[in-house]
Amino acid sequence: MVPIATLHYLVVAAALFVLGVIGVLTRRNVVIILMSIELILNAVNLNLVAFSRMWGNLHGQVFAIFIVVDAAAEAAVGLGILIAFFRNKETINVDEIDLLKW
Amino acid sequence: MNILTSYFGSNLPPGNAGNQLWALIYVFIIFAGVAVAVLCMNWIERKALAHFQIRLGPMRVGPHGLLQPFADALKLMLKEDIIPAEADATVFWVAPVIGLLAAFTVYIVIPFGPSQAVTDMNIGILFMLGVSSLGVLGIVTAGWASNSHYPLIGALRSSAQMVSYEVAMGMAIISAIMMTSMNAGGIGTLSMIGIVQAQQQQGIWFIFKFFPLGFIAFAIFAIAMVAETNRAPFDLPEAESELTAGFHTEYSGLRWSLFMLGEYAAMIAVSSIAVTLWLGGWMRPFPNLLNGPAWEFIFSLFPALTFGGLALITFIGTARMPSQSFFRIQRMGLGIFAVLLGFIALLLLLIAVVGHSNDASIAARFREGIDYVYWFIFKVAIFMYLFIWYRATWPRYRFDQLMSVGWKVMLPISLGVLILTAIVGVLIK
Amino acid sequence: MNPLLMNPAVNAGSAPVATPFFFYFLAGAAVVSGLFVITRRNAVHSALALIVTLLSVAGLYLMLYAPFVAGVQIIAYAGGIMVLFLFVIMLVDIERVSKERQYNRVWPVGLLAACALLALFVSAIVKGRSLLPDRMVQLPESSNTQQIAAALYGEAGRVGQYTFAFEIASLLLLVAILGAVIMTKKKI
Amino acid sequence: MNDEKTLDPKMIASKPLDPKTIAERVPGTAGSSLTRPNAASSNLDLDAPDKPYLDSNELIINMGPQHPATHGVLRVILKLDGEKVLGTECVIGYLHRGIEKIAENRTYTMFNPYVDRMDYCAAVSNGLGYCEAVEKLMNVEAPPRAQYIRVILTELQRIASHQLWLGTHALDIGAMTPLFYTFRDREEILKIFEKYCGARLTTHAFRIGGCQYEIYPGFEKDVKNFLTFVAPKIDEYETLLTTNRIWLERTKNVGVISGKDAIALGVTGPVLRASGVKWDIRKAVPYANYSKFDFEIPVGSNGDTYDRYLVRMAEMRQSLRIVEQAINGIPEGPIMAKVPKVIKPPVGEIYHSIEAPKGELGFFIVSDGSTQPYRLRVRPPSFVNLQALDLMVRGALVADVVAVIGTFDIVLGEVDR
Repeated sequence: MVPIATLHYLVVAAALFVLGVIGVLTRRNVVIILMSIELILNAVNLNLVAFSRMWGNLHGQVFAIFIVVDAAAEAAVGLGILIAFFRNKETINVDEIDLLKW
Repeated sequence: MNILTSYFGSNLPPGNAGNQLWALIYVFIIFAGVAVAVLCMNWIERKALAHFQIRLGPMRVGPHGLLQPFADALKLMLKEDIIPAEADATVFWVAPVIGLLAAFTVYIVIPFGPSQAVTDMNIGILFMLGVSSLGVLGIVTAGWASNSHYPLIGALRSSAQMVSYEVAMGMAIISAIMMTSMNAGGIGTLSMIGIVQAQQQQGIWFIFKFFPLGFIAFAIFAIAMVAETNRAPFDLPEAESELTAGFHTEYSGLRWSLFMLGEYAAMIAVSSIAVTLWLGGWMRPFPNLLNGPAWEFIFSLFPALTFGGLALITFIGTARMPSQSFFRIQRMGLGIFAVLLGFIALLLLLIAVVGHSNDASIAARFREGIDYVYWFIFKVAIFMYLFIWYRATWPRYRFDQLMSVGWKVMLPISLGVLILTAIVGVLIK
Repeated sequence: MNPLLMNPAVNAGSAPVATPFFFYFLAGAAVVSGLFVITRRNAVHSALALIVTLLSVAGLYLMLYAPFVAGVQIIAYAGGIMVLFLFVIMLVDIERVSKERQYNRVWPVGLLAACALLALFVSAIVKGRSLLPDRMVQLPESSNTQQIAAALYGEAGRVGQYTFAFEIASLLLLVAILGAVIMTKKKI
Repeated sequence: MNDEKTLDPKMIASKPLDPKTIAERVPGTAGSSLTRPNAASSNLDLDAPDKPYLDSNELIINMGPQHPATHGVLRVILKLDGEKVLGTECVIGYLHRGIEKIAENRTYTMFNPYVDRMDYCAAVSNGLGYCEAVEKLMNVEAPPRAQYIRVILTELQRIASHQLWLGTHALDIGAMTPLFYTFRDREEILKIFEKYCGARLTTHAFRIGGCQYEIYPGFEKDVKNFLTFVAPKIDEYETLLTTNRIWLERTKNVGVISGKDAIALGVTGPVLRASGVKWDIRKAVPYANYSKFDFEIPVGSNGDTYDRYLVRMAEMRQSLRIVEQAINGIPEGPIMAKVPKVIKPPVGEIYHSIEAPKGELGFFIVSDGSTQPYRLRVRPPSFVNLQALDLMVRGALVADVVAVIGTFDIVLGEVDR
């Protein structure tokens, strides 16, 4: 069996990234789109940690932690917008969000 | 054979020593142990609560209701497992499993002794916090999947409560972790075993460290952990008088018992965190003050004495059973139980004595291990009793009061303690 | 989670834990549940699938000797962000949404674009695989947390490399909290 | 407070009526000239279209009829904004047995046991109210000895009822333990009842015209023993709760009702007294020899749940005082007045009310001269007090609803009859 190396992690990360992109581009439900963004961020994190292992330093891991922080901020703001939007338009479908004001 | 005995020569938990067989054995021991502990806890809670409330509690199933937990378990297993028609069956099914898994997974890093743990993770306490915070997912999904108002409100209450008390809890934990860096090396640790060893090296339990800072942090944790496990007086999610049964209103049978199992397992887990962080983990009382072989020997008699005491109580109970022939089998059962306890006590006594006389023998290692595990469990048991005591004594908080206690009292205090600990630590260094 | 997986082999030189089996298991779980995330009708199911993905990825981090990142992943992602997601899903009316059309009108275009991206990744990986070493560097796992702390906060009196960025990140979180509160509250 | 004056004892009229006008006068409540404002009626708009969750955050949930905290089968429809109560609507009648209608088809004697089934937590008090009403209608008076026995048993019943209330109320608020303490001590009262008349719960202790049974030998000793037994127990309850921090937080300023509102809504009993209105029928319109006993009316000031708790605790102590005086001064003599075998009260109507543990328990009896009441109307304290629920819980939290329902001390058997 091939020893597991950076390449394998890159493949997994690529798969997750593409899944996330598909979710963002095709779904209507804003909640699921936000979740797909989390998938993308996770794929990136996985890459960063794998490269950190490859190079033998910790910069990748530190960046991964920053991305987690960013994901938390993004989720909070995104869901806040979602709630504000749902309160006014009673929908969470992204293709009905077609006005810049309400 | 080598792999079987290899563990005894190691000073590391099996997980760290790369000893996978023993790690697996430990997992099984701990799972079985926690399950048994939950059964015992069930019986003790009912009995102790009953005696708080001037009644007898279970008396019918087995002598003094000793078999009641087994009867309950059997009943719950045989009970019809209802899934409401409008419920989301998959999520409904998954929710208790999430809670149970989260509650049991944390036991991997709980150190019953310096080598009596499944593994010693570098991020031990972080892992525990993280995994136990997953329990909230089980509750939220259970409440949502039931598709009913009461469970939903219960779930929302519960998750809000757990999330808000986790903050204060985390702050208290951090102040304890900062204390671990007060040793010669100046490097702290997140490892559960490392935390206890830090207390050992510094010669003080963290509850007494920087008095009263350590004590305040401990108190905050002790309060937050009650809220975290949804026990009285913070049992609003399950507030029977308000929300019937909270998030598990719609659950019955085995699935309900999974929730109960998870709740009790979580109680033991958080008590273990408190013991590890502030009460010296596996260390016996006064390891520095009362040291020397004589004290060592005296303290190593405690396990035997405990079991001996239990055996004595059971014997007295046997003697006091009514003498009608109706009770003959119960009497015999209780007598056998007493003999069993006495036998365990004798065995422990033997190990203690032999281990004392010969430091190199395998009995000495056993004695050590038994001591560690005994003191750890003893301290956890105190917390478990406190949980029962709280429940018998206090009324329930209201939701807004709970939240204001969490955010306006506990959080500022824990932040203050954290900052003060840091300042004092730097100054002393 | 399998406890054996946590076997961190503190003593360098002991058997490697990054066994192929665990890798394939976790990777498979991550990708399959990732697929569930984007295909489920019901947002709660999606969220649960995402939790499985996140935990699998945390397992992969552990295999990469990044236990602290794994811990942060579990505590912040699975324990924090996902609870937030579930809360919001429960607040909005998903009953109705799950009965509606799930994909937007231009989904073929989106899929095509994603496929193009996939092709790009594949070509990049195929072309660049010779650049990647077969063996991975053994990171000191037991001091991982301390090293990350040193990078974030600095050590021995020196400011760390990422201290400033870390403070900025905390500011970002503060802004996000305020933003979320302001947007969600009906009247302040 | 001059609210006291608005309640004039003379309002409780007892003038015989012309039989012809009886039929016209039958429907409607008697005894009070208070105009009850309609504001208290619920304005829950249950038929309003369901708005999306987030805009309004309104959630309508059913509390009951199968709910552990509604003391039986009360159903409260709660309109919630998150945890905040926007309004309530009580749905009652799940325990309706048509007791008032049954009365019209039973003789006066036969109906006597039925009243025990109304407030089954205070059956003796119900019996006293009914018997005294019929006696008043017939213009007979129970002999003094019977009166004393009645007072003793009724006051014991008041203690028992308050103990039951305390236990369940504390349980609602989450304190499990007081329930068992109160039940332990209530048991002693029930034992006395059992020894006296053979029944513990639905005692049917009194008869029209007096008492059926002479007190059993050792009754006085039992009662005196009980008095010395229970006084420290009441202190025990108070140690458990009165200064308990959580108890204070849960009850202080919860379910506040002002004296004016309470009078306007017809609230009586401890709930009224906790709002600062000194109104106790035992003092205001003394019946059954109560004028001979020396006791005080405990009054609260804030009208919140904590005051109601204190008032009831004080009432238990006052009841002990009354029982002590009565048991020491119990006269010799007959226990039954001269009452015909077949009870045929003269034509007329009567309203007689007593201070039941829960409030003013009134019986309005219209007699057409036959052996059966033409119409019997009960003014149940729980039912009337329940009106104030909406006022008291509006703007409070769900947990407060439970506390407030508990503080009313309602018994659904009495609400629904």
